[in-house]
Amino acid sequence: MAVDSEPWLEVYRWMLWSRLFEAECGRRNPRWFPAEGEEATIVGSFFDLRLDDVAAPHYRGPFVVYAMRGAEPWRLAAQVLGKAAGYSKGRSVPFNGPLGTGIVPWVAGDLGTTLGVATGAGLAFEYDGSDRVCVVSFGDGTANRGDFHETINLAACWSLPVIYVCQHNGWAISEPADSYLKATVSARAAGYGIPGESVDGNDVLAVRAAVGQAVARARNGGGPSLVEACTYRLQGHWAADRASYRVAEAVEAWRERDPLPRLKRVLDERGLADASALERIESELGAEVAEAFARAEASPDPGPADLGLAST
Amino acid sequence: MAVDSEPWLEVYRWMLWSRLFEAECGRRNPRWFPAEGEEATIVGSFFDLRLDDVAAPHYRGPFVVYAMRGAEPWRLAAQVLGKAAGYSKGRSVPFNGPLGTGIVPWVAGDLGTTLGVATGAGLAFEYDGSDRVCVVSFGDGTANRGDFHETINLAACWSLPVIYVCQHNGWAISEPADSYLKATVSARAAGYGIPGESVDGNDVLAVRAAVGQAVARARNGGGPSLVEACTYRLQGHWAADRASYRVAEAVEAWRERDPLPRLKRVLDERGLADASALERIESELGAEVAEAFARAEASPDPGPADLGLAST
Amino acid sequence: MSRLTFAEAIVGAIAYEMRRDPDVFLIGQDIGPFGGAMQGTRGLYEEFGARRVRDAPISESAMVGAAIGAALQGKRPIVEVAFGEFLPCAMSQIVLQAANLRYMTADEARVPVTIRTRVGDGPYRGHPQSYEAWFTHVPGLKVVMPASPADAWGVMAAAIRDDEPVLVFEQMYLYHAMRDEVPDGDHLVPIGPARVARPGRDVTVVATAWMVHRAIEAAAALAKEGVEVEVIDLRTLAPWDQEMVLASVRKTGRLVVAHEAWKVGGVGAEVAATVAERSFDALRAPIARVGAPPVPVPSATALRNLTIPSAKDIRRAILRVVRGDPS
Amino acid sequence: MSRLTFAEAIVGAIAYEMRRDPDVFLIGQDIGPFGGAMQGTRGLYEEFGARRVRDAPISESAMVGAAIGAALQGKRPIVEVAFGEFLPCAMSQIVLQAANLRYMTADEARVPVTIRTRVGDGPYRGHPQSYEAWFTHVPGLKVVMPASPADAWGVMAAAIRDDEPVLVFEQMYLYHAMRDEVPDGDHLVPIGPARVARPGRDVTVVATAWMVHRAIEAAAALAKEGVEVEVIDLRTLAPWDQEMVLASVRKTGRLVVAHEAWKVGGVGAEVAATVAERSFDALRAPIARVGAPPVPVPSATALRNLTIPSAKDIRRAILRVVRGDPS
Ligand SMILES: Cc1ncc(C[n+]2csc(CCOP(=O)(O)OP(=O)(O)O)c2C)c(N)n1
Ligand SMILES: Cc1ncc(C[n+]2csc(CCOP(=O)(O)OP(=O)(O)O)c2C)c(N)n1
Ligand SMILES: [Mg+2]
Ligand SMILES: [Mg+2]
Repeated sequence: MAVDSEPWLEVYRWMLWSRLFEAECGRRNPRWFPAEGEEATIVGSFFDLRLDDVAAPHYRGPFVVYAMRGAEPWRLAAQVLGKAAGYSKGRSVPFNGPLGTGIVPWVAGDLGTTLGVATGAGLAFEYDGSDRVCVVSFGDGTANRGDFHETINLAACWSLPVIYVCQHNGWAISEPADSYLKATVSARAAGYGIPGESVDGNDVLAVRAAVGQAVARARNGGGPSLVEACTYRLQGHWAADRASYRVAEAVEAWRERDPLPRLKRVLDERGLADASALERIESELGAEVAEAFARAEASPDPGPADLGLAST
Repeated sequence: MAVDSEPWLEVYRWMLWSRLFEAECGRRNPRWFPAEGEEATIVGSFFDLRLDDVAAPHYRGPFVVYAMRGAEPWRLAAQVLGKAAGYSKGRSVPFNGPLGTGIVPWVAGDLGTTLGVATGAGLAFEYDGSDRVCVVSFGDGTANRGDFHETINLAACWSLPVIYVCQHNGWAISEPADSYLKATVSARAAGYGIPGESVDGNDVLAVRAAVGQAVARARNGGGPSLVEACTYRLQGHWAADRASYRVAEAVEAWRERDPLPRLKRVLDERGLADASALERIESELGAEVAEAFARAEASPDPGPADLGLAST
Repeated sequence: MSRLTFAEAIVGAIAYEMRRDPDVFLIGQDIGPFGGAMQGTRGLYEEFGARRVRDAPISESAMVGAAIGAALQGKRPIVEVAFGEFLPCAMSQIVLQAANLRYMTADEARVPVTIRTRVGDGPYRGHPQSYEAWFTHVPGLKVVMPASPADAWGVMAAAIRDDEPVLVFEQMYLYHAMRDEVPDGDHLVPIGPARVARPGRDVTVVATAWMVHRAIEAAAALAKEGVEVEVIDLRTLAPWDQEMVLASVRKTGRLVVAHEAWKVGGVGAEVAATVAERSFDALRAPIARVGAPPVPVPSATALRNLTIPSAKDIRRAILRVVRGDPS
Repeated sequence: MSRLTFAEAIVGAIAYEMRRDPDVFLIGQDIGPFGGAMQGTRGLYEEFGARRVRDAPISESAMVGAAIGAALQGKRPIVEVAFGEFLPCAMSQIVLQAANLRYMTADEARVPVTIRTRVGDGPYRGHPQSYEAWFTHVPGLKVVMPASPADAWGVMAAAIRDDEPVLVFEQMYLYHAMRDEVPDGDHLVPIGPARVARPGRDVTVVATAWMVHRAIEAAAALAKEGVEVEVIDLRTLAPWDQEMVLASVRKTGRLVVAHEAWKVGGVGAEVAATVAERSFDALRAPIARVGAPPVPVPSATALRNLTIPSAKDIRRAILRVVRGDPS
């Protein structure tokens, strides 16, 4: 695609938003699951979706997707802090988002089941003969759950407009990917008779291109696709995890490939933003994040009324 | 392999045994699931196993596998008739077999779960460092259950000596395979990094060769393989199913490829058996089957003692 | 009014609702040209075609998950899990997605999905396991189990129109066993209220599905012996009609609960425990529960028949609580 | 004797049994170098290595299925489903394979598999759902749920040596909450018998896991007010110790049941129903059940704490049945 006509600055802005917001989440909640290093995959997979499409982001790093679709940062922060202002009033896991932004919400912690629910969004679109699509992302570990197999096969048989994006970050908690995957995840596409592709998940250009192509195909009735975006989990499984089960060298090698500096270089080469502009963005976002958490911090805890005993 | 040194007459004998025994099962029990036409796949997949290996045949046509491994025909017949002499005393589904013959028993009717149990046999063998293997067969419809994916991936990751044979008969009850499979089943092997092969499931030579190769690989620590044997369900889903949902022509075309006459031709070409010898075998087996059912018929129904309320 | 079998009533309700609402469609295996297990979808494919009667691969978890996802988008899918034995294959989708979605979105999400399945003994004989008790333990799910053709139509229609996930357990013995008057047109049986299947003053028998009929059989015989049995057909297992049951027990002072599923940990335990909690003072005798013995459901007819609660078993339980007969 | 936490006792029992029997091995996720969720396998990988402490892909159904298959070949695998919330993913393997294998082979097959999982609220806070009641409904499964480090060791060891499939529910609040004397060496707590955690004459409280401790807390306070509470720690939920509970109720005439799981359809229903069936004449007051309210377990601490039965809730229930206080 013609890169310069593309909103690269906006893409950069969201990737940085995720980096800064996630950092604060981890600081405030030791059980947060940090997405540092995976921003190109996350933002690149969902940036180009229409608001009437459905987004089903993986549990690691979904906040930027909700935010891109209109979620209020301070209410997301409230979820991280277990406050009543969270979109589920403190009921759901903190990485849930507002249903109104056209997402598949996180209402449980068992990995893989959201693949089925996301596939159902595609089913509804196909049923209505609309050109809406659903993009669902999931981890390289989650790719081994039975639901991966059943749902992608169902989508293939019914030619549903669903794009399955594997956010391959090399780890499932303490287990390295080569222990639970003996081939690429994209190699599984052939078994369902659908297109499969692996891309550099730290190259947001590549991710947008691959997912964009799959989305276009789905919109035109071409059915589902499987995209494997190879990135890396720079932090531990959760904020407090020191990840002593892996060698620092590997992590450092991946830090070299940090998607943010990489995009910065592109912006620079193309003269889309100079250093001072980028600094301005960074300080703006820093302030936004700080304000979101301050406001959330000051908001009340959920109480008996939020328990919703009446509603059931 | 050098065909003439091979026990083709014995293979033929078992295929014919299956044909005749299954026919009687269907005659006596309208809910029996007939395997007519699939004998080359069934016998070819399990004929060469050692008795200390584990055999986990698909629910359609497993009796010949149990019989090859020492089950008494009349007790299998007793299962079809719901008699106490059945190996489970009438407790289990009729297509179960005797545990003592080194099988994975059928203790429930949900398809796919036996793949997990069979994989566990391979796990035990790998754990013991033995050269024993497990061959498990399953249907082309069953290949879409999550357990297919989870168990083959687990076997691949742990390099377990398990051979997964898809008994692809083109149907899942009334649904044609092209409605639930958009690629060959063997194409799924690449996604697990294991060998996958499709063979003519009505050519018992081809099935024995493909499975034999996979077994040899597994014995030598080479891990699991996926073999897709393409055959055809000549009868309805169960004996009483008139299969009005499919066109007769397709069935007739497949009758042309009936594995029994095909093997007969081979025997003839190679001069391994003349017409009269084959006739003798057929009448012997006919008598054996009749006797088995007569004895089963005369045996008692299960009673309160067989309920086993004490044992739980 | 038309005289329908249980199966015809189920299919009739689905067809009626599909005509009424274009967002209603069916997902399952062999529900198309085949007409469904035990003719449970007979004629639907011919009337509504492949778009609205969708044959799926053997993948219960994907079927249920996709139905839930479509429901979130405003559709009203009915997903058919051919037999209750396969519900475990879709367990996560049912108890962690369907049950949680509304609550975990602060009541924003609606999941108007109907999960129908066949359970129990009957002419089919396969896959008899009946796990309905599990789902009554899970907040966010509604569970219905009709005993008559009229109720089968009514609760199926109500389930399809309900904005919450509803599991419909279709007992297979009932499928073709009887014909019954079913109101024509818009026929709804609300989810929740139980039904007095036979009034009586001496003892309350709370039963489900097939056991309602066996309880009535036992009651008819006992009436000749001067024992007036009140039979309550629970119909909805979650949320169940505590008030009707408690009122009946306050009147009779005696309770028997009967279902085809295993007695231990079954729905009868919840009914008995609730009565012992909330109507204890009205109880004039021990509660008696009737259910299957603690063994997996056997396959051979001769053996299975020994495990299914009979009218005689119910009669014995009634006489135990009415006359103090020994167990 | 050594003073161990609940988690240390679980790991100690597994290590002891692995030393004792080379056929015992462990399958799970992150049970290797990571040491398991909440350090639940700490040190096992270092001592026994990758062959006997096997990190598996995220595929609970395959893990449990493979463990069952290995058990059929004479192994004694322990499969760790990290949290109870993931049991639904392996539901078919547990209820249709593990539970059925022995019965459906006319008692020929043995399935010495232990399925351990973590449930309930606690320091971890994730995946709190507790589904133990489902499995008590299924014939062919044994279910244990220890409340103390000593019992945790003992029932885990007994489960590993048992020839039937056993599910071990490890309540997470207890994991690091207390230290307790655990006998050294061969320590077994038989599966089946319950335990009188505190003797009393006025009312019987049957509790499980965490709630045993809250019941004891309530009992200690009530003792000062002259109410002597007998607290029974059920320990085994299937097959549970009916005789001990019935004997206690015959003595006290009053019953309260308490568990962390949802009250509706929970294990307490079976206990209450059985007492109302078999010890009715001894009951001098209504039965009271204490359990979680009918909502999915919420995540935020402030909210979740409102759903977990407290010592005060148990106290209120006790006074309801002892003094007839209003609910
Ligand atoms: C069904 C299920 N099994 C296990 C877990 C426990 N668990 C939580 S996160 C995680 C690792 C997931 O790995 P992956 O899918 O690669 O996502 P990542 O954490 O790497 O982003 C596991 C095993 C779970 N949540 N659900
Ligand atoms: C989990 C599960 N879903 C559905 C069924 C119902 N069912 C029984 S046989 C069958 C068809 C199986 O097709 P296939 O695996 O190809 O085996 P075949 O009957 O062709 O030999 C189905 C869907 C089942 N037994 N288990
Ligand atoms: Mg990962
Ligand atoms: Mg088939």
